Amino acid sequence: MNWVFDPSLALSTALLVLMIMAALAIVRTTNLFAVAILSSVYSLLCAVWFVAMDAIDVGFTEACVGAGVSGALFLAALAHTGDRAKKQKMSRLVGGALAALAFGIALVLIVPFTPIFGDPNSAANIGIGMDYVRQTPVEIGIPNVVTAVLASYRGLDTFGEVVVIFAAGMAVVAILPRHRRKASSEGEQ
Amino acid sequence: MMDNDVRHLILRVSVKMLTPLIVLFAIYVQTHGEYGPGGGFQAGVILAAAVIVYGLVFGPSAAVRLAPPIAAAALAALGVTIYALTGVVGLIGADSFLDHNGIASLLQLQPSTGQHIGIVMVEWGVFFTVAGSLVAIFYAFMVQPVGIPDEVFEPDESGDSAA
Amino acid sequence: MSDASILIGARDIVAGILLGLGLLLTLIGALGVIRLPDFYTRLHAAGVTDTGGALLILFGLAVLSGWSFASLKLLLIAVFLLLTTPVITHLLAQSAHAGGREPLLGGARGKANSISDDAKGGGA
Amino acid sequence: MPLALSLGLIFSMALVFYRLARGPTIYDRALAATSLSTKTILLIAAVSYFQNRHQWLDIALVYALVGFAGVVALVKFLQYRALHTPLSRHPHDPAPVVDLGDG
Repeated sequence: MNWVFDPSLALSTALLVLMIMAALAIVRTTNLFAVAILSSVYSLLCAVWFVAMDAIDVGFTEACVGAGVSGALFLAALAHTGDRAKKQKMSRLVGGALAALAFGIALVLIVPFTPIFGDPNSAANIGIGMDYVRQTPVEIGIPNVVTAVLASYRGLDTFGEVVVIFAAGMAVVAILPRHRRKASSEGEQ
Repeated sequence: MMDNDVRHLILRVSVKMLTPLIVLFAIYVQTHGEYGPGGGFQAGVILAAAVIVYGLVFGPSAAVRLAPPIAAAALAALGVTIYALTGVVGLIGADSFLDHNGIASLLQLQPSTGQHIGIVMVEWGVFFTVAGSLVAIFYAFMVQPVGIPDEVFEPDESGDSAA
Repeated sequence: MSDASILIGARDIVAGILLGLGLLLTLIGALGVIRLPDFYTRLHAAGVTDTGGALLILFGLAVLSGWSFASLKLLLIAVFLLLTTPVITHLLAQSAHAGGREPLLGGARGKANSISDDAKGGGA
Repeated sequence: MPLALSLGLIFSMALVFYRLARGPTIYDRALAATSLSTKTILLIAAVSYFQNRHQWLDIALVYALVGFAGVVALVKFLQYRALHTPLSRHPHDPAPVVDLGDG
């Protein structure tokens, strides 16, 4: 019975509980504006949780995307659809619920085999990850190891991601209709 | 019906003050990526957010003047090109795509300096691509939905806007 | 030496007062957001306490940090919050008013404001 | 003091979250989301001070700067049901003609 109060554990737990409640609220709400707001709050809590776990670059990315862009893009998408979700029949929800339940049980079963947070003997901390941490000051000479890994050691992966972003942007531009408003006789840009 | 300019005066003034600050913060995140959190992706998203806020408040025509759609698409393509050319330099100098030591060996520099140059180039490539793509996506979504007549959306403005 | 320790003690006291006041304001505002009867009163509670409480907490943390990069960033955050939070409050109030929501007047609980946006199109 | 501040902020976040989940109107939710975002900024600032990581403040700075883009979009949409209408005429903007044509 040597249980001690761990502040960072309490912080993580509170944030995770709030995230679960946000997810449940998203499921229960049919007003899609409210869903857009709730999902931006979900992203906010997610970013804070990343920060609390010291994954600061991930949290920063989540913060930028969640705060600046995704809310506006959700609403822009709502302008093209409607603002209200259709009420689903119960029978159609059963399949999804069963699949989610099975997946959740599988995840819970995996938990005993995952390393605990900050375990020095986990695969991430004894393999090539520590090599990156050790070699970055020598070979590259910049303080942020994450940037070194992303832009140099794993540069090809990042190149793939950049190409995917580019392709996605161009695909959206190509697919969405380019509708001219008004008569374009006077409106030359 | 109150005039839109008067009604949103507070928003207009504050957005005018905030937009340059957001752009400045994007540049800070971009140039600070080696030392702290951040880098090309985050800076690109923040820059796109500046254009989005500007476009939301002042309308697409003002935003288009600030960042033309064709320029956004070209910027995205330019970013991918910068990234790929950085890789090609590594291919020439060190026989391996995206090996930044090739930059050092081509330019007769310390290997760590070459790595630093390569990382900065890569980050700028990511920055251009992300900013350009997101702005292009935003413009694509911002166009009025097809099939809904103008009058539904148009706030009634007294028609003095011919010039 | 004793001067420095006195200064540090004073710093802790000032920061503690600022943080305590800020936390109190934030909690009161959160309580107001839950308990007050209609949107405009909730907006009043949240808008005022968010700006004031946030500034107090940020100033308290800046006092604790002393002269450093961190306190510069904290002051920048305070400036930006001071720029954006009142604007958002104004926008929401103006938008709710333009959207036809009447403020609740008098003592009775009005019906007009408690209509849920979810309920209009069939069930939440 | 650090613990009390963080826990108090988390507690007020939870209180505001109730309003966010319950509504009843969309404006209440937007208000609660804004309030939650402000409290999150404070939480990040507090935790970053007490963990002695001033880099974390960059994240709070992002939320303070660009966090209101979503609210502007929401308010605009609620008023005009579309995003392309300018909320305010730009000073250099003579006519409300939009051409995003050959982008």
